[in-house]
Amino acid sequence: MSEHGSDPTVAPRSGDDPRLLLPPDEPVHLLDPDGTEHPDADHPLDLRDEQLRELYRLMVVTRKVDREAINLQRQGQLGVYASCMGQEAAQVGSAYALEDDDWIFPSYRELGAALVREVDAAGLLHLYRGTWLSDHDPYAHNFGLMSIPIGTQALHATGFGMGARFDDNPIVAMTYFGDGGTSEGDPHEAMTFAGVQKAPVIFFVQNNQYAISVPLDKQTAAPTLAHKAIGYGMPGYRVDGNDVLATYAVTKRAVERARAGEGPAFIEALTYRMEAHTTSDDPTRYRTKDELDEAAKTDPIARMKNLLLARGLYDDDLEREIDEQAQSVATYVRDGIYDADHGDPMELFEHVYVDPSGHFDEQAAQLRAELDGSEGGA
Amino acid sequence: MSEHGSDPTVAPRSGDDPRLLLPPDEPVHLLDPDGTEHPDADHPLDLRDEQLRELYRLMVVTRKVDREAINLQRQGQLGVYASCMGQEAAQVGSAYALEDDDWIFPSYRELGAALVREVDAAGLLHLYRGTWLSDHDPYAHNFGLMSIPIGTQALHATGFGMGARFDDNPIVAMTYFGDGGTSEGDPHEAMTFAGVQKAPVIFFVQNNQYAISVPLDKQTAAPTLAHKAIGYGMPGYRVDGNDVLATYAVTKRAVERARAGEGPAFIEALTYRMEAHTTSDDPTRYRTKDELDEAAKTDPIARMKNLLLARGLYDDDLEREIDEQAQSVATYVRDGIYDADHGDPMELFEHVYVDPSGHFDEQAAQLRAELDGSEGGA
Amino acid sequence: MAVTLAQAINQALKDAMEANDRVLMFGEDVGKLGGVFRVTDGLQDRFGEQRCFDTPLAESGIVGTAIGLAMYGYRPIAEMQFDGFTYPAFEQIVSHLAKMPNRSRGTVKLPVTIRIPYGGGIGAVEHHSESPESYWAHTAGLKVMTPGTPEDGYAMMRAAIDSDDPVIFLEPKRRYWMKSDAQLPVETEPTHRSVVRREGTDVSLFCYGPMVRTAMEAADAAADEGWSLEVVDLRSLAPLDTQGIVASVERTGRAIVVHEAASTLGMGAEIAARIQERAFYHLEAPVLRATGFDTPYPPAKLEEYWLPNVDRILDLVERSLAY
Amino acid sequence: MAVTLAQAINQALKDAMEANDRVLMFGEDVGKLGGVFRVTDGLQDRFGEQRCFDTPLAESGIVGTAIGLAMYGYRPIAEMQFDGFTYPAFEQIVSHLAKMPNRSRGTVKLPVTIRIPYGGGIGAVEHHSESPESYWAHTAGLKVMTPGTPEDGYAMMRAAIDSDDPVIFLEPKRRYWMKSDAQLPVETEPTHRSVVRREGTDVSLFCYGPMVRTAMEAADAAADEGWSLEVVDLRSLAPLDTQGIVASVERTGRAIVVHEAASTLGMGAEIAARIQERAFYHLEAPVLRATGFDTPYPPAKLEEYWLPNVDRILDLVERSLAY
Ligand SMILES: Cc1ncc(C[n+]2csc(CCOP(=O)(O)OP(=O)(O)O)c2C)c(N)n1
Ligand SMILES: Cc1ncc(C[n+]2csc(CCOP(=O)(O)OP(=O)(O)O)c2C)c(N)n1
Ligand SMILES: [Mg+2]
Ligand SMILES: [Mg+2]
Repeated sequence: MSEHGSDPTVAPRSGDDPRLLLPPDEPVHLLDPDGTEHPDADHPLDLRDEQLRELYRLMVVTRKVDREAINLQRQGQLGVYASCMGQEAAQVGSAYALEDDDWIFPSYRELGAALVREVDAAGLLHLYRGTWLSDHDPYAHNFGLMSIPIGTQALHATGFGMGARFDDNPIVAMTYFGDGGTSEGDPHEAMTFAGVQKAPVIFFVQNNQYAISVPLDKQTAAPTLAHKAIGYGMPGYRVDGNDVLATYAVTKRAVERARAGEGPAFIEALTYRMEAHTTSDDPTRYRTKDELDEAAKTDPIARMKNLLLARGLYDDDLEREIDEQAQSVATYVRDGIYDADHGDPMELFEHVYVDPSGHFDEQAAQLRAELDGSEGGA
Repeated sequence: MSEHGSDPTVAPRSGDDPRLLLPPDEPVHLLDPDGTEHPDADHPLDLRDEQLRELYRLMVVTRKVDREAINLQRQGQLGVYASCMGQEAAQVGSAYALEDDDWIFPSYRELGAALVREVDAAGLLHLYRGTWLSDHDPYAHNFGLMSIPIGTQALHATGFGMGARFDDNPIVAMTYFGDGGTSEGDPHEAMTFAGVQKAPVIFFVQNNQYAISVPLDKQTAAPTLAHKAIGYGMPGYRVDGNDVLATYAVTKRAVERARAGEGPAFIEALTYRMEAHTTSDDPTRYRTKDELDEAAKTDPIARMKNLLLARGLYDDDLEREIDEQAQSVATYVRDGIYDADHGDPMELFEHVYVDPSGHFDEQAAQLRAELDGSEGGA
Repeated sequence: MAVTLAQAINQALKDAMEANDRVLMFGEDVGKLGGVFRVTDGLQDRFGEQRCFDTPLAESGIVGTAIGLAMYGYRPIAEMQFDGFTYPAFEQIVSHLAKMPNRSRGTVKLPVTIRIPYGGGIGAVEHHSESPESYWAHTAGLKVMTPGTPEDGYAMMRAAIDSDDPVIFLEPKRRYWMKSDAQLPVETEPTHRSVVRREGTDVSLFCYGPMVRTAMEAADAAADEGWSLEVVDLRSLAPLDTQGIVASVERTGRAIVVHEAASTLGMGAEIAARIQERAFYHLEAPVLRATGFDTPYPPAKLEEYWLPNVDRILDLVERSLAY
Repeated sequence: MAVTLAQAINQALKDAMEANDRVLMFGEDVGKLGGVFRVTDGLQDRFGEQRCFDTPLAESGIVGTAIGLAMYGYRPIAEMQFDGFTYPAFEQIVSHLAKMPNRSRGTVKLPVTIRIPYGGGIGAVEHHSESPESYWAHTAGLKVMTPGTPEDGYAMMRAAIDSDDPVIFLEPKRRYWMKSDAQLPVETEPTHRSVVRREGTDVSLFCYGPMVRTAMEAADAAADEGWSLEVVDLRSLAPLDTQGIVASVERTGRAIVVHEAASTLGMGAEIAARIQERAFYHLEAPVLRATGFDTPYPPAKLEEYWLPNVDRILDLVERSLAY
């Protein structure tokens, strides 16, 4: 090779070996299904005993509420519901790694992350009930609106993270999307912007192996999803998504890095969607019972319980306490949803504009008249 | 690490080391500015003497026609023009690596590639004249319409390549886009589809360092553009784009690989846009004369001439012959464009639908009447 | 044997793929799953993974590769999973699918059919109930069709696939389960013609897609009031059958347009504009519009208040007759 | 001292950024280059790279990050380089920018301004001359404004930035060099009100953006024929000033809408529909439309035949008066 000097056709490389941005050969894994721990010097655990119990508790409550939501749908109380069963460790571990001031920009499946942030779960489910299009205040818990158009929320997280950086505000924005979501243009653009702006954004992908019926190998030919990160100049991490210790530890590291001004990161959490895509879906058309049985062996909750048992942190009292709490949240949700009021149709005109400038006067009058008419008729 | 068995959360890796998809540390470079050759066992040159002369000739003609187009614009004959000056080696070398049956899906800057395919250059420039929105038959030379919306053509190439694969038709589709284009969602989606479908598509990026005024480091934080390829499971190549031997050799290898059914590839050719973005642009606002002078030293044409001289393939006869040919193509273009007819306004209604089903009867009658009226008035 | 709209479209896809091996069907979940509405059910089994396949989750990619496949020589049918998820493909549809044939001076033909289940009334979450037809009908270069009956579901889908022009094929999802005892294959009117589904003398109701049935119900209810409504199913939204529309208004002197899409710049705007331009002296009352409101599509529990229904139509009939 | 429309907008951006340090300006080439039309000239120098910056080449990214920045608390102004390049951002605009405030039940406000140079008449290549206003005006949740004078360029831009609602701000690029001797800063009518630019008695001309000047020229030319035209500059396309429109028609009894966008489902359709709905008995002639044709925007050498001009308007005036 000749010496190119300042030849612009041979762009300079940054000092660090870019290969450092590639994911490790094996996903980070700190906990076996039987509860055996695998300490990892790169991912030291800073969790106290109560926190380990807390992670477990959050996963159990998540599953309980998730199950309740499925029941509510079966009883006609929700129009549809997208279960996160099997993905509790991915969501709880990652969300738990954030500080309260940090923000989350979720998709439609992040019940677990929402519960970590103490978002009102009944409010959240109103989206699926159709009471309103969302029903929680994102600013109360720094938890964005659930986003249905795939991958679009990644850009909102990126803009938010840019804003924080502009303000020297040491917060981090984390966005969740799925394996399928990595194919859309928006996450691509989001990672491009975040990379250039060194924005404190964590792109957390729950690779649950399917986008509705489409398996990962029809979604991408990438060696792993985490191999996408290098194309944006950010590190790509890979983690056993059913291992709550690992998802916590890997996220924590990425979050601290981002908070320190070192820019965004991409995390691929390998997990499995144990339920149908949504309650409207029929997964028997595209996956086998064997596959499901196999996946069930890696259950994130059982695994964490084994750890607690092994560490002597689990006993009947804890079990009872957690069960009661899970039941009470589930009941709260059930009460909040069951036969909940449909709301006032006139609200349709209320939030479209801050300043409607009279825009809706006629249409609102029309609806008012229709409502009066049908009341009159009734 | 524990043994995971068939744990779905630890997806199997393909046999080959994915790092093989990363670009080499240095771009492939076979020819110094002074004409010194650097043979490379991975990129053996299969070019005969006439072919070396041909590559040179094509670059010279390209530059001449390009210059003519700029003149035509200055004389008010073209509305605008996007010069490819400085990028001749990237375009000519890559297009020359294709077979006649292969297809090209260009952006708006690919005069050099068009001339390799013997597309009528005057026809091509009618786009910039505004005579019609394009004016060459893509099927006559397997050269798609120039595409102005950035990156969109990458999907057309991908669909085309998929079609060829479905048909077991051993052709390859190559698409050109720019460094800026890599930020758009469409090339991302195109590479995703091409990877999954193992479609015979070459994504050829001319990294000319700028997207209008925006330099590469504001476009992406990727170590290099070629590092994006691994995220789609395709190899990312990097080549000195001002070295026509290297762009030829690298493209040739990627094309043969694709033709053999091994799937798509991404090529980043490092080059420099010597002219303004278009004739409407004022590059003095965003780049220095020094930078330009520096870039001029890597001129692709001078370099190839030095090679021909060194190999004893260049003499006055050749120079004269090539100059004459370049002049004759330029004159042809000039004659084809200068004061060319504006065409018949009624054509506006002709190609919108194959079967307009009477849709335009009224509006066509209106325009006809307006035309008659203004003729009458004149 | 009764056939639903979804089955009729499914049969049309099958028959078209049988008739011409250049016809491809692809999109998200159209393969093994057979589509979220099962409209592509059985196609992958019958025609293999190459002719009916699942794509990555990327709508611009779906439409963009459809264009490339069409340039290559295929006749692609691409499914957008729901109305609200066509927007990522907007640039490919508007800047290329609609314009490339014209741009190429006719050398490039794009016989692409984009299937879009559309409209509300199924209690779905946000983005799953939109009526984006104005976006397409305003865009020169596209044909926009929407069947209101199972018969048209079959015949218009065959015509769309056979068309050398790009077609946006809007499937009224809340009518997928609407039944008919049509014998397939069936032929119907040319796709660019509207059809009078019920003759009447007092007011013309112009409708399409999901609202055809609603308009028919309104006409039934109106008959009880002694009003005779003519129901015109537009079928093609681009081009619009101006002649058929005007002819009906010339008969009745009054017109109401019914659609789910928001009122402002909905099809009703264009139809009203055309009617008053061409039948000014025939109009005894202004053309009125029974439509969705100018607000985002509402949550499921409120959609019944937002969507036009028999009552909203009859209110307008009364208003029209009062002129 | 004369000020052009481009300078007036530039000054509005400067003053707004001066007045409120939460205002950001970003897009492709808006920094060092000052935008391809120099509308953002000097902003980066004055306010630094953080408040006026170049983005990667990705329009969905630009709008999507603008939404995130607004959620964070900024007031972003995002530039789309040309009309025809807004389409990649369609999903972010239609599914989020327009709908998120409503979706959030009012808790999320999105004070985002999307600046779009639009329209034809500058001899540009394809995609650089489009008039996409119908797409936005049909989409509930967006405000759509377009200035027809340098004064409004300044005052409406300030209002757009101050608005807590998302605004699509359409800049008539062929009028960027139009001059006025306005003293900036200047205040004009509230943005949602139309303005009568010239009073008249025979026919109302409704216009906006680039066509305001054309309509004024048509009114001049009509005066020579003895026709008195009233020119109404709509200024806001969403919401539309229905009251102002109807009031003018009540005065003149005749109306013509002028715009560059294609006729079908252009603003003319909605305006015609509203006028005949609300001023049925005042109309002495149908509302007519002087617009672009229902074809893709033409090549530069043919655009003069496609675009509405004084002659096309006068033809329609004559037709209207013949009723
Ligand atoms: C833009 C867009 N296209 C299509 C859909 C329909 N859709 C809803 S969920 C889904 C699959 C998503 O898969 P993935 O990203 O892996 O997330 P997961 O559901 O597995 O959590 C699809 C196609 C959508 N919501 N948005
Ligand atoms: C979708 C879209 N957005 C914006 C533009 C305006 N534009 C034309 S060329 C250009 C820069 C392109 O840069 P690059 O991809 O590097 O290609 P180059 O011009 O350097 O060849 C821009 C922003 C466009 N044509 N299309
Ligand atoms: Mg998934
Ligand atoms: Mg470039």
